[in-house]
Amino acid sequence: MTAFQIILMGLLIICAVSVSFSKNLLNAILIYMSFSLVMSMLWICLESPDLAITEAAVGAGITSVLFFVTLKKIHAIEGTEPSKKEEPKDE
Amino acid sequence: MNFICNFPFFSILLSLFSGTICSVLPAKATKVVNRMVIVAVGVMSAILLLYLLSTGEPFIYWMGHFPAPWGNEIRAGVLEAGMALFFCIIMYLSMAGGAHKLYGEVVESKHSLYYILVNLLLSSLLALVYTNDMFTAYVFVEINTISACGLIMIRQVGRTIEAAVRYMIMSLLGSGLLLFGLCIMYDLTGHLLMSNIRESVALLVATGEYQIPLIVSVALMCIGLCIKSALFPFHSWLPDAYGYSTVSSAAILSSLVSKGYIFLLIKIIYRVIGFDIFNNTRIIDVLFVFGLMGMIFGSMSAIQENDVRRMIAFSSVAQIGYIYMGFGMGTQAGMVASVFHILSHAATKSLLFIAAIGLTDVSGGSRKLTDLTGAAYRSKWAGVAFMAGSFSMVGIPLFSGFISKLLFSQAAVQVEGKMLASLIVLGISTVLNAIYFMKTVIRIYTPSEESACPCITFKDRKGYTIVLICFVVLNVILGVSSQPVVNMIEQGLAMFA
Amino acid sequence: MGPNLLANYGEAVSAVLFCIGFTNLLLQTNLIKKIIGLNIMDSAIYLFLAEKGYIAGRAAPIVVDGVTSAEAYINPIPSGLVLTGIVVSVSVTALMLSLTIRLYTRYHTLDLDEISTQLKKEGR
Amino acid sequence: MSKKRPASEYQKTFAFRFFRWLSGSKDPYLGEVEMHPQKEFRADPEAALRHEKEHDAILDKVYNPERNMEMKLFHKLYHATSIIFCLFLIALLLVTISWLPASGTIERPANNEVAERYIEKGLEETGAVNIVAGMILDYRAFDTLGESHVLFTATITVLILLRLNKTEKDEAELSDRRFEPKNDAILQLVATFLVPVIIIFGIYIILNGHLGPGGGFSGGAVIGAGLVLYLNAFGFKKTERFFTEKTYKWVCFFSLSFYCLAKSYSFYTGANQLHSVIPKGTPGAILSSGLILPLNIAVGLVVACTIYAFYAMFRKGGF
Repeated sequence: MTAFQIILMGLLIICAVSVSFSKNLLNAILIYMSFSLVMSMLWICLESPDLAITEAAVGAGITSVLFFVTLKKIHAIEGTEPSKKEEPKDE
Repeated sequence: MNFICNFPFFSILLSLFSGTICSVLPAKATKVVNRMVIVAVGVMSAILLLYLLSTGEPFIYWMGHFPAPWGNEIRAGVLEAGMALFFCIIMYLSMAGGAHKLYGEVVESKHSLYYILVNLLLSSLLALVYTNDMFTAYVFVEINTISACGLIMIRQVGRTIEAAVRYMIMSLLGSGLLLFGLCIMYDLTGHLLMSNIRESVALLVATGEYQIPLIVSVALMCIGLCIKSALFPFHSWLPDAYGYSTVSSAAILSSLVSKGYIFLLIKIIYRVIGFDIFNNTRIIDVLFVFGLMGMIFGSMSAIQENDVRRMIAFSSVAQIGYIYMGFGMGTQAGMVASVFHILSHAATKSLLFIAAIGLTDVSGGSRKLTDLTGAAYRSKWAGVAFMAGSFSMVGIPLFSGFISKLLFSQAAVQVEGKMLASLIVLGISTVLNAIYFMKTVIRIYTPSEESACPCITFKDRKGYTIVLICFVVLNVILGVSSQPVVNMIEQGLAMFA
Repeated sequence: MGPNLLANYGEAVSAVLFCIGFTNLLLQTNLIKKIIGLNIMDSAIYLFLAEKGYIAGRAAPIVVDGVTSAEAYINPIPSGLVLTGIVVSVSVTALMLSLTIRLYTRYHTLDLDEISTQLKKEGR
Repeated sequence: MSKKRPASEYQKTFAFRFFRWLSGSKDPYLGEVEMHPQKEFRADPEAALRHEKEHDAILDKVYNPERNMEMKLFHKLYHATSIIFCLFLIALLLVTISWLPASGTIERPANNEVAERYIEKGLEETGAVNIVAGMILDYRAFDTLGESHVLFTATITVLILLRLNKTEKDEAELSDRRFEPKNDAILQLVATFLVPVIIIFGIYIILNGHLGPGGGFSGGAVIGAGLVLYLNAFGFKKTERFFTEKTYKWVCFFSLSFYCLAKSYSFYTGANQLHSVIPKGTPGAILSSGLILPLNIAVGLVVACTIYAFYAMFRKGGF
């Protein structure tokens, strides 16, 4: 059991480091999704199923969906044309 | 179990519940509900304070059916009730003072959202004041952070959103470190309630095991709370956050939000670790040095500022340096001086913010100091209030600033190692304060003819002027009859452990 | 160096993750990367807290066929605290992302330093 | 006694000249300093334009990160100190962790009488089979009350930021409505089968919060995810039939106020040692463990509506 936990924790560190060095935003978010999936697996190994369900539903589900919507709104994903909308200058 | 003992629980639940109710009420009603809730909580805290002064010892209030280490609990003493009452007074006056500007700067549909955030901020402040459980304190610190961020960005101008982002990043760093320190403390003691943690910490210090994790956990918690209350090296987010937000949120943020975190730090010093154990760790010297540097560099950058509200924001960095210098002295008198300075700074700072907005209204809305010349002639009451606030900041007798500087010097004299440093820096920072505050007072009182701006008299803005008068009166009361307040603080700190 | 660093390998990994998230939050210029760093930092703290409650060889704290002796289950307090913490991280992430959208529509960049230079230029 | 002197003689005395200079009425430089007459200033347009261009050029040069030495130096310094600070933090934390009690062992301060009572008396005192749910919603209910208000505060702040008022809303709606519904058959087919299953699974997690793992937060998140999938597949028009801003406002209001009132009832009765009339029920049955089931339903509704509101706010700035 501890070997499996050590592998999962190794995966966590690899995901965290690769997120900080990835150039493309989309890759960063996909790696972050895998990070939180590995984290929910780790919760199961630590005998707390409550956290596993919540982390899976909230970490991989909602946070990543919000990240993707933000990227769409920020036109970071290719193919979505940036609409130039100038807000009035503030003071 | 006297009925009055329910008041802390009632005030927290009332402000939380009013936040929920305001989400469905129309805009006009939310303003009334907000004012009523603040008044109701203020009255309850006043009655509780009188009751506690009469009985003389704090009481524990179980939150649920189970006793201390299992269930949650609130603990109310003289200091907590006094702080809650003072916070309600300041919040009511700040909301009333900034109300007229709220209509100018905030979109009509978002007023009710603003009042919901103010209610939730009040409930988190009350919970921070009353709670006796560390993780509840962390949850309400999060509510405090998010609603304060909402208060900063309510004005929807490019600058406020950038200020809100910087504020959030620094605050989340702070609460991350606070939670990390909390987890280590939980691992060492097995409890989450403050009084039980103190017994286990005393046991640990006596047996001498886990010394390093104990000191690191206390250090992490202190650094986290210092970042959140904008002590000197971590204050980069403060001038933008206070400088560009609407008036009432600037007043509330500068006087109440950072004080909530400082009050939690006082709780950690007294109730989680114990006053004497905290003195033996070298952390108080670090706080002392950071406080001294904050006092000098905060005032220095305020002198270079030419935007009147950013100048006042930088001066609150210096005042927070005063408070941490008081903690750093490590004596009871130092703590009493710091707690009194929390009260006097809260009263003076919101007075200055609200008076400054009166001056900028009459000088064409520009906040540059050069345009403010003669503003005091155009709006007399704001000029008088700003002068009173500056005198209190500089420490001229009859105002509360003088009393806190007096208490700080009295406390400094008793500490033989740190006396010289604190007295010298106290003098230097008073001179620096005098430079930039008197410069502004002189500027608003130099007559200038050619400005075509309107003159605002008492009749134009009755509510605003009454609020200014109340603030000046509050300041003078704190300055003149400060002895009962100091006795109350000493009594509160004595029963605080 | 204390005796049980290797015994606490879980906490050591969470400390390393905490510092990676901390570095991302401080060093990354892109706002989205900062928010991901923030999430990594929070998950690391919750891993650190959950490791506290784990006791080898005991089952999850759900009472199975009436056995309520303390030796059968792990310590339930940390999982309760982490459950609260996860929801705090979600709400903070949603807030930071909406701030990022508003900043992008206003300044068309995600880089905080660029935004502050634009602000300084505008500030004239 | 000094006799009065005539005005002309007094004007020559030193005292008169000093006080006149002090009151500033006589300018000492007037007439002494050689000044040629001032030219009347006529602003010619192109000079002003040139000044403007120079001003912008200077500004760009000053704020251009590549050429501005001070900014570059600051960035290097900032990165260097941050990396050093983080390495120091890693070392500090690893040293503290090495001194902490070994994880997974039994004799550690955390396994004290607090945890034992939660496990041993948890079932009979709260009636919840899932001890963690019992602990969250009954022993330490004040944290979870604060918790759902953290979520509520975050929703309010997102509303402040992203909700478009009437004029902008129509324009933004147009831009988003143009893309929907994309009517791609695969997503709609998958959604018709998947969404009901997800929602039933979410309801199962909420209702069995006190019996098995899960509870209000995770069940609400699952239902929220199901609603988001439905919105993506069938577009805003379909979802606005049953989920508008009004339903969101009232659902959040009722569940949060029920949560507040139920918990304040149990706090009040607990603090004043009154007997609370809520039955504990037989452990293991659905309708057992007193308030925990209705509280789980309330929290589940709040979390589901909040997550759907976040998504709708981010996507369209409104409902």
